[in-house]
Formats: sequence, C-alpha cells, structure tokens
Amino acid sequence: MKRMNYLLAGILIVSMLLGACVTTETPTAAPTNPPATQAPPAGGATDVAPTEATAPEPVIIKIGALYPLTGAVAATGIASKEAIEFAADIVNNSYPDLNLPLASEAGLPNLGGAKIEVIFADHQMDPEIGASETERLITEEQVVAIVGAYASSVTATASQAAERLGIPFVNAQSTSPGLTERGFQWYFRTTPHDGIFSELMFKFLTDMKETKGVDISTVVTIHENTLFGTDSSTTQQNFAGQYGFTVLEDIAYPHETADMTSEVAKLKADNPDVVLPTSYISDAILMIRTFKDQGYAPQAILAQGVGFTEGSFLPTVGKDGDYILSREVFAADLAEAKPLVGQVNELFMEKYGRELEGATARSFTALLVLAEAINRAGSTDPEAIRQALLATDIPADQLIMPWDGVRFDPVTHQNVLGTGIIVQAFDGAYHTVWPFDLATREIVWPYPAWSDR
Amino acid sequence: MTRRRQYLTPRRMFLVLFTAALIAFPLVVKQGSLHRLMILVFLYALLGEAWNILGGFTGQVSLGHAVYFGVGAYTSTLLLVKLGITPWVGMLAGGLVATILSQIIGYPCFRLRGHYFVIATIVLAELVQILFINWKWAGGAIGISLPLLPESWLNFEFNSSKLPYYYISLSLLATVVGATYLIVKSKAGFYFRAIKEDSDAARSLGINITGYKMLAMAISAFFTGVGGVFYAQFVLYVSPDNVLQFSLSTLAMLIPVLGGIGLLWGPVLGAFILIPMSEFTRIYLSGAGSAIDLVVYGLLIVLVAVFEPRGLLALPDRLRRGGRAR
Amino acid sequence: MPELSILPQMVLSGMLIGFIYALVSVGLTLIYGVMDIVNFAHGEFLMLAMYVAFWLYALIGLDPLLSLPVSVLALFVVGVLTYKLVIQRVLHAPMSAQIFATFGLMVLLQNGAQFLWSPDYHLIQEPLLAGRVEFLGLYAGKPQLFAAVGALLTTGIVYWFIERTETGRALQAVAEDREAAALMGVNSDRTFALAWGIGAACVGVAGALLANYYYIFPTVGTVFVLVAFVAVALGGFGSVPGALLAGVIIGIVEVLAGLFIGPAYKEVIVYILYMVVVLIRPQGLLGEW
Amino acid sequence: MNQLQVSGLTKRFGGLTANLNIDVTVGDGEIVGLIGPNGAGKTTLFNCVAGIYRPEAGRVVFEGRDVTGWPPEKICRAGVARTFQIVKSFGQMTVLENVMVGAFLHNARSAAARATAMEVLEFTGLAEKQGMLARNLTIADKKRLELTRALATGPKFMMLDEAMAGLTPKETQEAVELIQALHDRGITILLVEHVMEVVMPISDRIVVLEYGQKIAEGEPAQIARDERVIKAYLGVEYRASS
Repeated sequence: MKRMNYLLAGILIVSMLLGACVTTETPTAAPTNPPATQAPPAGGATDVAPTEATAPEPVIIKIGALYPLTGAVAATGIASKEAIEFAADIVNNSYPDLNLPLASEAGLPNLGGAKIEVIFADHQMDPEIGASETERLITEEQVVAIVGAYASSVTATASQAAERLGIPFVNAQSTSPGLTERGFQWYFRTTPHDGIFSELMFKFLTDMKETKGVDISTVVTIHENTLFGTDSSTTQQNFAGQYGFTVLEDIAYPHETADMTSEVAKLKADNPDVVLPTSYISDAILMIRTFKDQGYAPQAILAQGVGFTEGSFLPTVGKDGDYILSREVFAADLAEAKPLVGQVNELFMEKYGRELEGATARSFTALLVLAEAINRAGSTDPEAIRQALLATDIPADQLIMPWDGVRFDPVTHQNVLGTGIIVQAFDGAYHTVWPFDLATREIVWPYPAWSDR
Repeated sequence: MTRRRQYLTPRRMFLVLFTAALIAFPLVVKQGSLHRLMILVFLYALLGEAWNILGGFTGQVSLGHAVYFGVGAYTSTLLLVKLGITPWVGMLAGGLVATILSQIIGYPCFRLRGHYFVIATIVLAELVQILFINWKWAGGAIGISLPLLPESWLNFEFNSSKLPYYYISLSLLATVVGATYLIVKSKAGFYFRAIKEDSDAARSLGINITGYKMLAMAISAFFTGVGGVFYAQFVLYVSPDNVLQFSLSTLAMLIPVLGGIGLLWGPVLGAFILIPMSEFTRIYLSGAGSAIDLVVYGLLIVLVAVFEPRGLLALPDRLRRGGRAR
Repeated sequence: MPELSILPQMVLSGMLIGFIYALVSVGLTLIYGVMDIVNFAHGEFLMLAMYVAFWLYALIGLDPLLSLPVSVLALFVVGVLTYKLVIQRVLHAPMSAQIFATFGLMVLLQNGAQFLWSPDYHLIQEPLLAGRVEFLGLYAGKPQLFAAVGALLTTGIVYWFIERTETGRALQAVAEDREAAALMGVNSDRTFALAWGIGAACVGVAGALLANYYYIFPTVGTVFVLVAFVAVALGGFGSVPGALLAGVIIGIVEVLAGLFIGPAYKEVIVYILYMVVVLIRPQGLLGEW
Repeated sequence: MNQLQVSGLTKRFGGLTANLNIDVTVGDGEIVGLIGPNGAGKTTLFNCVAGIYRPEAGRVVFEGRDVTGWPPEKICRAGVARTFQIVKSFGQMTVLENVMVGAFLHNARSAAARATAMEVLEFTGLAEKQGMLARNLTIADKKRLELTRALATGPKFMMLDEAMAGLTPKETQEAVELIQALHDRGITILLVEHVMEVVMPISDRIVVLEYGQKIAEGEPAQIARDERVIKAYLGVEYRASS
C-alpha cells in the first residue's frame, strides 16, 4: 500500500469532516421542518409564518411532530403532516362554529393566548433515525411535547427517547398493542390498538350472529409475518377464544411473497366461515387475486385494515375488491351520523384538496388532545402537561373520530374510549356498515361467490 | 525497508492530525444531530473495515455480513434482557457468537468459488433473518426493545448527551483500524493477499487457503458482531428488519469498494463520504417521497464504479499515473 | 393438514410460478455465462418491462399481450445501453467493483421509477387474458398458463440460439476464452453487448407476461430477483437449461413447503435445498466449473 | 539415496491417459531434466508430484515418505517447491512482498520473513527491484521472481516448469546460471523443459516422455544418442546444434 495514499486519504477525510460541520452548521433547520424543502402544496411554511408574524404575543409553544416524510410511506406521512398543520391552525385561530377543543378562541387561553408551532421531522421508517430525530427535537428545538410516529417500530424507539428525556409523547397512529405495555411514564396513545380493533372485529361478528342470525363459528387468521401481522394475529386468536370462535389455523406468510397458492390452498382446506387477513397492500392485492383465481369465497373476509384500506388498494384491484369487510378507524361518511365530521372534512378539503381518512383524522385528533392538555396544564412544564394528559376527558361529540371520547388509562396511558368501525367495499369505495347506528350502507353478507359477480 | 522510513513521518503527522480532529470535533461542533452523523460514520466505517478483511484483502466477497451484525446485536441484547449481563460483556460475547457462526457458515461456503460464494452468503443471511423472524423467544418479528436503564457506563446507556457513544464508537473504529493494520503487516495479512492474488500459487507456497479464509472470516465476523452490539446499545431496539436487513450487507461492501477495496483506509474514506452523502441527499433533496435523493445516491455509486472501479483512494494514484494502487 | 387430493393442483400451480422464476433467471444466467458478471439490477429490468407493459396499456390501451414485442425491444435496448454505459467500463475491475456498479444501477432504477411514476401500485384491470381454464379436475389461470408457455418458448429459443446459430457460438467462444475468440475474429465487445441485450430481452418477455396478472410497483423486482439468483446458482451459473430446471423446482418446492411445513418457511426450505445441492455439486445442477 | 521416487504413476483425464505407469527417481543433489514433445504428459506428471492432481495409480515417495495425493500446501511444507509454466506472481504485491509470502513458511514474524526474503532476493539478483509491483516486471523477471519466491520456502527439492520457455538467449543463460547456483546451494532440481539446448548441458540425468510414457532415461550424452528419442522428439536439429 502506498504511503501517498494515506496522506491523500487523510486530507480527503479531514476535508470531509470539516465539510460535514460547515455544510450543516448553516441550515440546521432543514431536517427540522421539511416544509421549507417540501413541495409548496404541503405549505407548512405558509401556514406557520403568518401566525408567527401576527403573534408578537407572549409565547410560541413548540410541539414536535415525527413522520415518514420520504420513502415508501411518504404519502401517508405528508398527509398526516397536513392534518397536524390543520389542527394547529384551528387551535391558533378562532373557529367559533366548530365544536372542537380550543376551536373557538385563538391560541391557548390559559397561556395568554399562546400559539403553538409544530416542528416536523422525517424518520424515513428507520427506528434509529426516529430516536435521534426525537432527541434533536427535544434537545435542540426545545419542543414541549411530541406527536408521532406512524410506524410502530419507529414509535417504539422514538417514544423511548422521549421517555428518557422526560417529554410527553402522544402517539396518533401506531397500533402495535405492546407499545402501551411498556410501563412508560411519558407515552400516551390516542388511537385504539390492534388488540382493541381485533376485539371490535369479534364484537362485530358476534353482533352479526345475534342480530342478523348468520351462522359463523370458525375463523382462520392469515397474516404477513413481520411486526404488524404477528401482533395482530396474536391478539385476534386471544379474542376468538373469548368470543367463542374456533381458530382453525393461523397462517403466517412472508411479506411480499411472489405467490400465494399454498396459503390459499390451506385456507380452502380449512374452509373457515370467516377469513381474518392482516396484510400490507402488496400482499393484500396478491391475496385477493389468488382468491379469485382459485374461486375461493368464504362467508366473509374481514381484514385488519392497513393493506386493505390503504388509498390505492381498491383502485388497484378494481371490482375484485368489492364486498371485502375491514375494520377502519375512520370513514368520511361518518358525516351522515356526525355533522362535525362533515364540517371539518370540508375545511380540510378546501385547504388541502383531499378528504380526511384514517391516518389524517387520527393525527388531527392527537394534536387537539395534546393542545387541550397543554392548555389545561396552563404551563409548558413537561410534568404539568403529563398530569394534564392523565386527566384528559374529551367527550365523543367534540371528536371527529367514531370514538366514545378520549380518556387515558392511568397505568398504560392507552385511550380507553377509542374504538373503530367496520366498513365494506362497494364499487371501489368503503362505506360504514357497522356499528349499525353509524352505518351508511346495508351490509352484504355472505361474501358473494366469484361466479355470480 | 528504507522507502518505508522516509515516508513514515508524513503519515504519522496525518494520523495524529486526523485523530486529533476527530477527538476535538464534538467539543467544537455542539449539534447532537452531527454527533449522531459522525457516530454512524464510525460505525459503518467499522463495518466496512471488517468486511474489507475478508472481501478486500482476502478477496472473498461476502454479501451476508448483516448476519454477524445482527447476531452480535441479538447476543448482547438477549444476555442483557434475559440474564441482566452488562452489554460490555455482551460486546465480547456478541463478537464471539458472530465468530462461531462465521465458521459454521464459512465451512460450506468456502467450498464454493466466485459468485457461487456470493450467492451462498446472501442465501444464508436471508435464512438466518427468516429464522429470527419466526423465533418467538428472541422477540420474533416484533424484535426487542432494550430496557431503559439509568444512564451509566456500566449499563452502556447514555441519554443526556451522545458524547459517550461518540467516543466509544470512535475508539472501536480506532481499535479495528489498528488491528487491521497489524494483521495486514503480519504473516496472516500476507497470506490473505496472496490467496486473493492467486490461490494456486498460494497453495504451492505452503498456505492452507481454506484455513486462512476461515481466519479472515472469523476476524471479519468478530468486528462486525461488535459493531452490531454497539448499534443495539445506541438504538436500544433490535428486530430482524433493522439489524438483519440485507441493506446492511450491501452497505458493508459498498463502503470499502467506494473508498478503496483492500486498502487500510479505504473503508474509512468510504464511510466518510457515503454516510454523509446519503444523509445530506435525504435532508436536502428528499421531497414528498419523490425518492430523488436515492436517485442521486444510486447515480453517484454508478459514476464512481464506472470512473474509478478501484475506489477513490486509487484516484491520487491514477494522477501519479502507472495505476499502482492495491 | 390439507388432504393429498389437491397435490397435483399444487404441483401445477408451483410449476406455473416456477416458469416465471425460470424466465427471469434465464437472462441473468445468460449474461453471467458469457461474461462472469452477476447483474444485481436484473430485478429492476423486470420492473421496467412491467411498467412498459402497464403504460402502453394505461396510455393507449394496448394489451400486454400485444405490447410484448415492444417490452422485449425496449429491454433489449436497456440491456445494450447498460453494457455500453456501465458494464463495459468495469469489465476488468474486481468482482466487488462490478457488483458495486450493478447495485448502484439497481438503486438508481428503483428510485427513478418511484420518482417518475410514484410508489403507487398498478394492476392491469381487463387484460385480454383473464379467467381460468379447467382440465381433468385441475385449473390454471389463463395468464399464468400463457406465461408458462411463453417462458418455455423463450428459454427454448435462447437455448437454440446459443447452441445452433453462428452468433450463439460466438457467444460461447467468448465465454470460453476472450483472447482465443478475438483471434478467431470474434468481436468480444459486440458479443457482450449482444449478451446483455438478449439477457435483458428475456426479462422483457417475463415482465410483459407477468404484467398480465401481477401488480406493478417500483420495487416489484425485489420480489423476484433473489429467487432468480438462487435459481441461477442452483441450476449452475451460465446454464440456460439449468436455470429453467431450477426455476421450476423452486416454484414447486415453495408451494409444497408452504402447504406442508407452513408458508412462513417456504423460502427457508428453498434456501436449504440450494445449500444442500451446491455442497454436493458446487457447480450447481447443470453447470460446469 | 533417492530423494524423490515416482513409481508406476498413472493419471487419466476421462478417456485419455496423460501418464501411464511412469517410474522416475531423482537422487539427492541431482539435476534431472524431464523432457518430451508438447502433450507428452510432462506437466501432468509434474502436477501429480506437486499435489495438484491425484494419480489413479502409482506412488510418489519423497524422502522415504509416501506423499501420494497430498495437497500442494502439504507437499510444499515437506520441502518440495515448484514454479508454474504460466507465471503466477502476485501482481498487486511488490517483489519483496511476493518473496516474503514464501519466506513466511518458516518465519512467523515479519522481520524474520523480510530478512529471509532479502537474502534470497540478493541471491537471485532481484534485490534492487524489490519495490516494484510484480505485475510490472518483464517475463524473465517474473519467472525469476517465482523461482525466488519458491526458494524462500526453504525447499530441499525444486521443480521448475519450463523455467526458460520464452526467454531470450541472454536471459536463458542467466536462468541456467541461476539454476546452477541453486544446485550449488545443495537443492535437488527437477527441470521440465522442451527446450533441449538448455537442459542437456546442466542435467545429470534426462527422463524422456512421449504420449504419457517414459521412453528413455539416462545421461544427456546417451539420451542424445538414443534412437527412439531422436526419432520421437529430437529430430535432426539437435544433432546439428551439438
């Protein structure tokens, strides 16, 4: 090896090193609030700027928001970001006609009308980045609380960082049940987790038995074998027992498999009344196609959301997606039973040109819950906010979610009033079919055979 | 030999300067995010350096190093979670377990040549990942979140500042680079390079090539495993798709190849370029999931491969014509 | 435990997907056989082919069946360009540098696709080929069946081309010994370009056939490429019949393993099978050192 | 006593028989030339002894030990060094490093290995080129380097495969002198060549192969007179030149 090379290596490396410092010294903000570098429509900057300008008032309260703004699930992340900015706008400005927490007054009354500023960070679905971005938000941006982080695996590490630094972490979307079993002091979860959803699914099935008199007793859980699928099927099997259903088999398959022949063959062999799939979109698509190819139609396909409810699922599979049932956290047609949903949805539509859906509605709600707690705390002291969150009790009629309200379990900090709905696909769109009092369409049962489509 | 002596001083100078710069860095630059960036650079430089021992010096291209990283991480984590053993012991254990596994993997793989070897390493890595996904006791697909312990050197957990992690990773890297330097200058190092150059000739000179390939694999796996343990303590979360992912295997190869394969400082240079590059392209170019950052990233890789396949350390050498790198 | 009566059906289904694996692998093994380079961007070639089929369908309503020649041609060009722009320059570089290059290409193409066409999933809604055929108690999706036939034909043609034609022999000569071939007046550069063209064209066929029934998205290549690597190594690097055989074997093994051991382990079984085979025959089923 | 004893050695490749029932003995301190037309099976025999091939039949005994079928590295450690017909130098390593690889066989520490390497480099006259990358050497120097490298393993017995093929007369002369010098170091030498001129003068004995079989063995003078050899291989031009 040449000595010269060492020398040049050295020079190069040192210059890299200095380069590293210099280049990021200046725009530290860049990673902080991607709005600056994001596409204009996202318009984080345009929203926040005026509030800062028109508010020489007492304080600006910084809240950190952690989402996947790039990469495979960026679309969801960006949408959530918009919903959070939207919620911040509702807090900071006065919307008297909305029956939402803090909507009527501008800012946080108990803190002298202080405005909240949301600082976004991108975690790219990487647990390591999630944790370090959380630390940066807390140590460098001095945020008083954090909302995030969509993916359960990232929430796991990010909430850990918040726990260590003693800052409240309000989790809007991660549904892995284990997250609230860690005995954390600073971690709060507004969304129901897969356990609650799984129970919901069996409540629904039981209700179908009792009110509609359908004859179902056996189920098969089929799930992709990463974190999400494994969690979901585990809880489903527990509840199946409790609600008197027999789980004939639990089929785990590798995520993004090229072929599902054997999986579906097993289903056919087991021949359950209800199939409970937990899948990401790619597998969901392949599963339905394989069902069709093999002409497989159980009494019902009842999915654990996600792959089956993701935006591009129904457009992709087209008519083949019809009559699939899925648990859902939110549906725009809730407006028919809950006018508030309609009002908020319209405002959101005209601002961002898209309807509210599961991810956005939950992000929106999480920020309101947090802001409401900060206001009640009347201070930005983390412990005070934590106490306020523990005392949170928001009634159902002040939420756009189909929940019975928001109240956190004193130990696990899971929202105990959260619940979901069951939707069914009709010509390329999902409609609420259960609980019956929120239903906008009459449920189609059993799942029609492929031959008579 | 004489040439060596006359070049010794500038090299020493640079080494001192470079080390000093790295030690001083976090004291000068106070940004946690940059500390983290440097920690990642050190960690991945370590991975590259470890890979380089097997892939660079001995010429056995492995695309399965994620296994050793992951097994290292899991070993220390399981020891901590199940038996409450401090990660410092876990670090040694992680390295050892990785080494043992490497011998089990190496034995069959070294009967294969060229691309058969590469594919075999990929396949075995995939296999191990799937096994961990389905291994409930080790957390299965959900993985393991490490318990939050009071911040201390014994617990190998620090939250008020990243400095301890910074200096631990830096000294780990320094140790590995130093060890590699000694190895390369030793009998084993000469044998590694001889095997890479021409295995028949090597055998004719009395070298037991399988034995020395296994040795290279063992050293490489040990360092990689140690890196995995550090990662587990740094992120406090291990799961099949963060510590066993294929991209770790590729990264371990890309870094030395970028910097200069089979050169002591290649991986260090590679990491100092690749990691910040991907971070900055992400921060400045990534808009709304357009993936333009990774487009640039991929493009840069192709360009380097096309214009200087021997790695960036070969550039100065190309300028001095004669192409005498490596 | 499913009863054995469905076994023939499972084997059939396994073969059908196996033929696709084979078709993807053939191009890979051909390129390897001629120039000892593994193309890590091979899966992305497949992805490109599928997008060609999709866009021709989405924009001018051309069915994948009819756009197949276009995909093949397009991919041939992609292959030649890849050789001219990238591979040619790393021909004499160490293996790791070659992997480095094709890996970079992989990242580039994957994310280029996401950048241009969004990460969304696409599926060709009403292809000419749809529905299923039934015969002696067995059934098969028409597109799958057609794909299998296409795979067989393509493999056959490639094999015939290599073994029987003048150019094919040139390919082999170059594969054997570049210098010697050069003396025989074979232009190895043109031959390499050709190998890449044909190799990519094979994936072009695969992509077009797959587009009939498989979903399309930027990283769809990764779903198939690892299997292809294994198939190529299992069949023997450079052996076209080997790739075909291995592809089909893997397809069948996957289905049966999924059925009897559990879908979560179907890949494990394939990998174990691979390791066992190469330990007994390090050169793969039909390969030679 | 015979240092190397090959008896009844037979090696087949599929159909064709490369060596058939060959007996060769090399006495301690001898220089033996193994000659024969191309394809006579010289290199095959050579590789059977060196451990590259495992013979179907026959034994290879070195210093009383049966080394038949031993792997090359073990043969080397037994004291048998070899060079390759097509040079296999470690192109990316310097001349010194090349030789050190050989020297490490009996030196665990780099310093010792370097010393040994320098000593043999001086001996073979490559010392001043020690810093060059092997791949930048001339053919003659590459062959010389390979020989030096083999010598660095401290062999008792050296097998040189076409050590002089493709060299200019001057280079050939230097090579011959080097071989003599090796011999003077007390190393037994087996030369495989088909360039007659160089083998005849320096060899104590000559073994002639044709079509995989030994057709003659003896002192150069009598080999030169052997009709079969002349007919089979030498032809007229050797007589002319002698």
